[in-house]
Amino acid sequence: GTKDAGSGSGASTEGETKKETFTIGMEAGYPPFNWTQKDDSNGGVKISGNAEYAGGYDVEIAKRVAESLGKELVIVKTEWDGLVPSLTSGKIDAIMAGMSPTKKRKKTIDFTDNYYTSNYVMVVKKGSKYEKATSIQDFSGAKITGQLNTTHYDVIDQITGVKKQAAMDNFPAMRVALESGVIDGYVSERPEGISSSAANDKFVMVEFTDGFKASEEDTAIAVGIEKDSELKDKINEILKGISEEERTEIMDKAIANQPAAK
Amino acid sequence: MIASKGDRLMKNVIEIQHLSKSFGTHEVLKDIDFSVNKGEVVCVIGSSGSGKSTLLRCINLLERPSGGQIVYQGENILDNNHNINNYRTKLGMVFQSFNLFNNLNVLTNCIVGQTKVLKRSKSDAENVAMKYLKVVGLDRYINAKPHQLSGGQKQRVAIARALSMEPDVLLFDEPTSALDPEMVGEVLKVMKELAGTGLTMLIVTHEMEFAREVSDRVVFMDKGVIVEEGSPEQIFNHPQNERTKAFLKRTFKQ
Amino acid sequence: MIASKGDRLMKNVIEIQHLSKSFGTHEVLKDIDFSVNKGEVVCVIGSSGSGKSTLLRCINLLERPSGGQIVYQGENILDNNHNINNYRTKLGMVFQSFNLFNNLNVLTNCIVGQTKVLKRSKSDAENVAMKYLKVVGLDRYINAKPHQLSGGQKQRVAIARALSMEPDVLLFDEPTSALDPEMVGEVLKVMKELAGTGLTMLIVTHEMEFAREVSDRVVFMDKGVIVEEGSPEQIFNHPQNERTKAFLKRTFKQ
Amino acid sequence: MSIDWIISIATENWEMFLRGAWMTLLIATLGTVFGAIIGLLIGIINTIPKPERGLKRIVLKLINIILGIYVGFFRGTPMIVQAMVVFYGAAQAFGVDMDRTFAAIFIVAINTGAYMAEIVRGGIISVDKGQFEAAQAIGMNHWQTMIHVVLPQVLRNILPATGNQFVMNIKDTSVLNVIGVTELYFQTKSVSGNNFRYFESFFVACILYLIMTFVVTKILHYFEKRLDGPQNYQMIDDLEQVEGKKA
Amino acid sequence: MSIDWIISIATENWEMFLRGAWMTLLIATLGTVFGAIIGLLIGIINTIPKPERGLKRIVLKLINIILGIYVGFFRGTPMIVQAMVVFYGAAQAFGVDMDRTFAAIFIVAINTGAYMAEIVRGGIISVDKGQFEAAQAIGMNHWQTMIHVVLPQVLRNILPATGNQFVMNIKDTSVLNVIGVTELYFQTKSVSGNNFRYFESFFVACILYLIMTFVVTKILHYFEKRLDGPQNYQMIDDLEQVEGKKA
Ligand SMILES: Nc1ncnc2c1ncn2[C@@H]1O[C@H](COP(=O)(O)OP(=O)(O)OP(=O)(O)O)[C@@H](O)[C@H]1O
Ligand SMILES: Nc1ncnc2c1ncn2[C@@H]1O[C@H](COP(=O)(O)OP(=O)(O)OP(=O)(O)O)[C@@H](O)[C@H]1O
Ligand SMILES: [Mg+2]
Ligand SMILES: [Mg+2]
Repeated sequence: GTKDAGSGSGASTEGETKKETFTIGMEAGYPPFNWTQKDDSNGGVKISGNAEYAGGYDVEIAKRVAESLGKELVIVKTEWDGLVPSLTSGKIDAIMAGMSPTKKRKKTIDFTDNYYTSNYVMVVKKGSKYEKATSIQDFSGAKITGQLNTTHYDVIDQITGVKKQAAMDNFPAMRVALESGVIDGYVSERPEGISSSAANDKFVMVEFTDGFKASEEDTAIAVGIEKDSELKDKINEILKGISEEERTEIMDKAIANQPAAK
Repeated sequence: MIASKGDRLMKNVIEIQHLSKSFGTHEVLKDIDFSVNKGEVVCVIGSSGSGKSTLLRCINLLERPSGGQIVYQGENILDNNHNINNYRTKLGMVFQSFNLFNNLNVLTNCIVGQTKVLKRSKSDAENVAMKYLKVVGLDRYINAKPHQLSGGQKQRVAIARALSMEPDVLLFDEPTSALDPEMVGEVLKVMKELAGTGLTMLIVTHEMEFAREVSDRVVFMDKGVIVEEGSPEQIFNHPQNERTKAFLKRTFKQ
Repeated sequence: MIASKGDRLMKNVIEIQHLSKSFGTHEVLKDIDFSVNKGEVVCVIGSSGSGKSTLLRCINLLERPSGGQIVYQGENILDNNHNINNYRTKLGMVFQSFNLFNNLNVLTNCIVGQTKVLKRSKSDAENVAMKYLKVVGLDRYINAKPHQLSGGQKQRVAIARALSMEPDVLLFDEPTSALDPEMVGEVLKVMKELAGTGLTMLIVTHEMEFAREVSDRVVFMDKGVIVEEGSPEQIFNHPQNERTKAFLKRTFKQ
Repeated sequence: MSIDWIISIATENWEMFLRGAWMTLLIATLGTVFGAIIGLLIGIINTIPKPERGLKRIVLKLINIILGIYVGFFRGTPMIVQAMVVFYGAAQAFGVDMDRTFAAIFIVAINTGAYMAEIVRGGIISVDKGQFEAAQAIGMNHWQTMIHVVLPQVLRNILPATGNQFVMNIKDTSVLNVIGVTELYFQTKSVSGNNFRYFESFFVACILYLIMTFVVTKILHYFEKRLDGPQNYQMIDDLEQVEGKKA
Repeated sequence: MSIDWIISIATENWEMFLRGAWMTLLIATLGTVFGAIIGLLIGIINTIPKPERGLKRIVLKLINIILGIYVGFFRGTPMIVQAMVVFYGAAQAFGVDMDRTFAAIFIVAINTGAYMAEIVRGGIISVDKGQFEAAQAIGMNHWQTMIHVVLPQVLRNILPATGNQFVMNIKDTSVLNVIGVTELYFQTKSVSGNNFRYFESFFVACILYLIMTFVVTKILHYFEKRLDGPQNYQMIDDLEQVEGKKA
């Protein structure tokens, strides 16, 4: 944290006449957490400096946070790798992009309490011998990968005898790899698994009875904020006000509303 | 030394009939009839733009003639099924701008055509090349690259390169006009020597003194036609045509 | 028409003292003393590599002399605080290879120096340019680009360009040696006319006939030194030095 | 890959694609133009003749070294890293809040400038030495020589290489999405992330890339032809007709 | 950004960085070499003189059109998309399971080939027409003319542009991580993903990139100088000494 005081987006320092802003960064390309859409249907929010709108679970939660903060929500669409630099350089106030509050990340930035907890699943090809797997050890000998710089990729090591493939940059690339048969499956989280298998009838999601061991911080999702930000307590307070049922409801709606579901 | 080469049955080395060439709508050569006899030295003179270079370039097919025939050993080599590259080895060409292969040294310049086109062995080719490099007086410069030579030396190498292919006829297109006055002499000297050995030569030149001295026949061209031809004595001392007279008047005094 | 220009106090337009020039260890000019008088036409002759071009290029500082002085209007222009560009406008240069500005048409070639360097108005510059283009007989070609002209025309434009700057002295470095024989005449004709108008000219040339005809003084150079100078009559008919004699013998017959 | 999908993706998302393409074209065009200007300036500065001694020589040497480092650095490192450093680094270190589009154009321009500097250097070398000498001989200084004589000729020579650079810029802007510029590549990723149809979405994008590069190439070829003038030289008879304009 | 971090990142991860740099260099080098060969071949084919009519003309025209499409397509679309299509497309359509490194080199080579084809075309144009004519005049066919006379000269001319391409390839391999090649950029991302020290990790990577591009540039400059031979022409006196070797 090398940032001087006066955090907040550039616009917020303008003056009192204008409503203060709460600027968040996301990829807007990771449904059902966040995606890009053409209009403001289903509660979409305009993307800053852009003619499109963002929708999804992250956006819904962000709207609630911004409202309670009494600020105007601004969404900046940025590549995954640009999110942390955006935050540390003060371009955005928070990351809400389906990001897990891992230990490594906590070295550089702070996280609020979780606003969603999911569990790991495996996405495989329909009709493959892995479709009926119940234990992660059923994937012994399989070619498996996960997204670069995520815990998805790290947990693969828990499968003994797995043929761990190079990590991949993003989900579209992994889906292409899976469909083409270059890999046998990729590690994902439940919401993405549901979306993928719903959108592409060649995919099925495998849920485990004997699953990956992971601490909560690796499967949960939290708001990333700058170190020692006064936002932390405020946002935590707001997140407390969103019940587990409400979260599930928002997620179900997001899954139903995502562009590919149409 | 070259006169002793193979036995040719034809008196005409090449015969050109009704040759014409147009660039777009511009007719540069008009119905040219012309032949070169064995052992003959023919000089072509004429003002700039009269088509001398184009005639030479048509003869070895660097330009495709628009009409007419080029008969070599009884065959029209403009027929489609003729092997052009084989025909070209029979004609050596010396260009105004030397056109030595920039990437090759003097010796290799004289060898590459022999080994790659005539399929001679490397050692045969080297012997032939050295022989002709001696003729032009450059056998000591075999390792030099073209850019290290003076203009006169370059042109002498170009002559040796052409001779190394042991062609039936040597074509020269203003071989001295890109040279400094002092270097003109050395190239003309080599050419005179060659003319004396009975080699067949067709020379486009602006050096009237030289033309008078070496040629068996002089051809005067103007605006794409052969206006007059004859012995040097006829052309230079007793020109018949008005255009020839005008041209000679212009070039012999400034 | 040019002779009527400004009043010069000095008899010597430029005076060169102890000029020397080396490229690396190669000494090309050795202790040259030399001057050009107002209205004089001086021809420099000598064999290839004797340093004629280098002398000319040193005079207008295209090459930086290694030693000696160049005195213009009483001042040594090799002093560091001298405005070289201003001095250069006093010397017009005509190159062997023309060096017309390829991107500009004939008229603009003659104007650009006037407007940008001499800061003349565009209309003044146009009038001056047209005047000298008429002198060289090319006032009808003002819209042509250099690549559309023949060599002789290019060189005449180059002369007009140099004249347009109305310099004190015109330097020529073998202005005809890149030209076809037919075009040599037209350029030499223009130069003869200029010599007749009282213009100061310093000409490096291989055209001995021309040198004999136009020059007030002939300078013979060899191996970086001025071997002999004098009237054309002295140099061509009664050369004193052995080297001069050898050179003249070589060039007057081939 | 199916045609139906391609058509439905194109019709449903055409606005996103076109806006992305527009942003790509904007950044690539301005970046190339400014980059070319930077390259030309460096070319002029690099060729200033150095006196044999004195302060001016030292200053010029120093400037050349700095420019050399600039060229080496920006040619030698990935643009994506440059983008991160410039955009986020400037904000972090100096609190500068750059406009994203401006930052993108800026980065493409300095990157292109580094490449163009080399291209211009080659172009200047290829101009006949006689052109410089003739300009000097009539008293032009370095700046005048460059502006009136050399650079117009260099511009013609480097047009093909500049075209290559332009085409590359159209494609390379894709790395700028790390600073949140939504150009064509990023938009396509969003579309494919939404519809889970990678190949079909990128097929549409490729068509747009091809159209852009094709059009740019054609425009530049047209300019080349125009600058070359008529290929066959005019006959003297024709040339004499120009006299009508003057005299 | 702090020096301590940079040092600790470099010392802790040097093996990852070096493996990445090695992979980058391997792909860029082989890709450039094969790309240059492709470019030269296309250059030869493109300049085969077309007869005025007949089947050969049609065949040549057709080949040229196909090559034109190849060049246009690969110059006109992002390499990242090409990589996806080639690697995953081949697996999906034909069940081919390509080696990742092989695929990467293959993609860089065909991409570079498309650029090099244009560069070679320019290089061939810049060879003096007299060289072709002299070769033809001694009876060489197109292939012989190209191999023995023209291409050796083209190679010298296009060396600078090829160097540019090489340097670009070193950087552009970064997009190949979509097919799982672990080159330098990908390794750096992994490192920075672990420690979340983005700037410091990339600083280390930039040093490696700069070293690689610097070394490549220097090597190519050395080759250029060697091919040029001595800059000052040799005096006749010196030249005569060569006689010792022969005669
Ligand atoms: N490639 C070409 N395209 C169009 N016209 C051409 C071409 N080559 C030559 N010409 C024209 O053909 C005519 C004859 O040219 P050629 O070079 O044969 O003349 P030349 O007699 O050799 O003249 P010179 O003594 O100047 O070499 C000229 O008018 C020239 O303009
Ligand atoms: N840039 C240079 N580097 C090295 N040597 C040079 C250079 N320019 C000229 N020389 C040498 O200087 C000597 C004189 O050259 P210069 O061009 O002045 O001769 P010249 O009398 O003009 O000859 P020519 O009649 O061939 O033009 C030559 O030996 C040449 O090798
Ligand atoms: Mg000719
Ligand atoms: Mg000279």
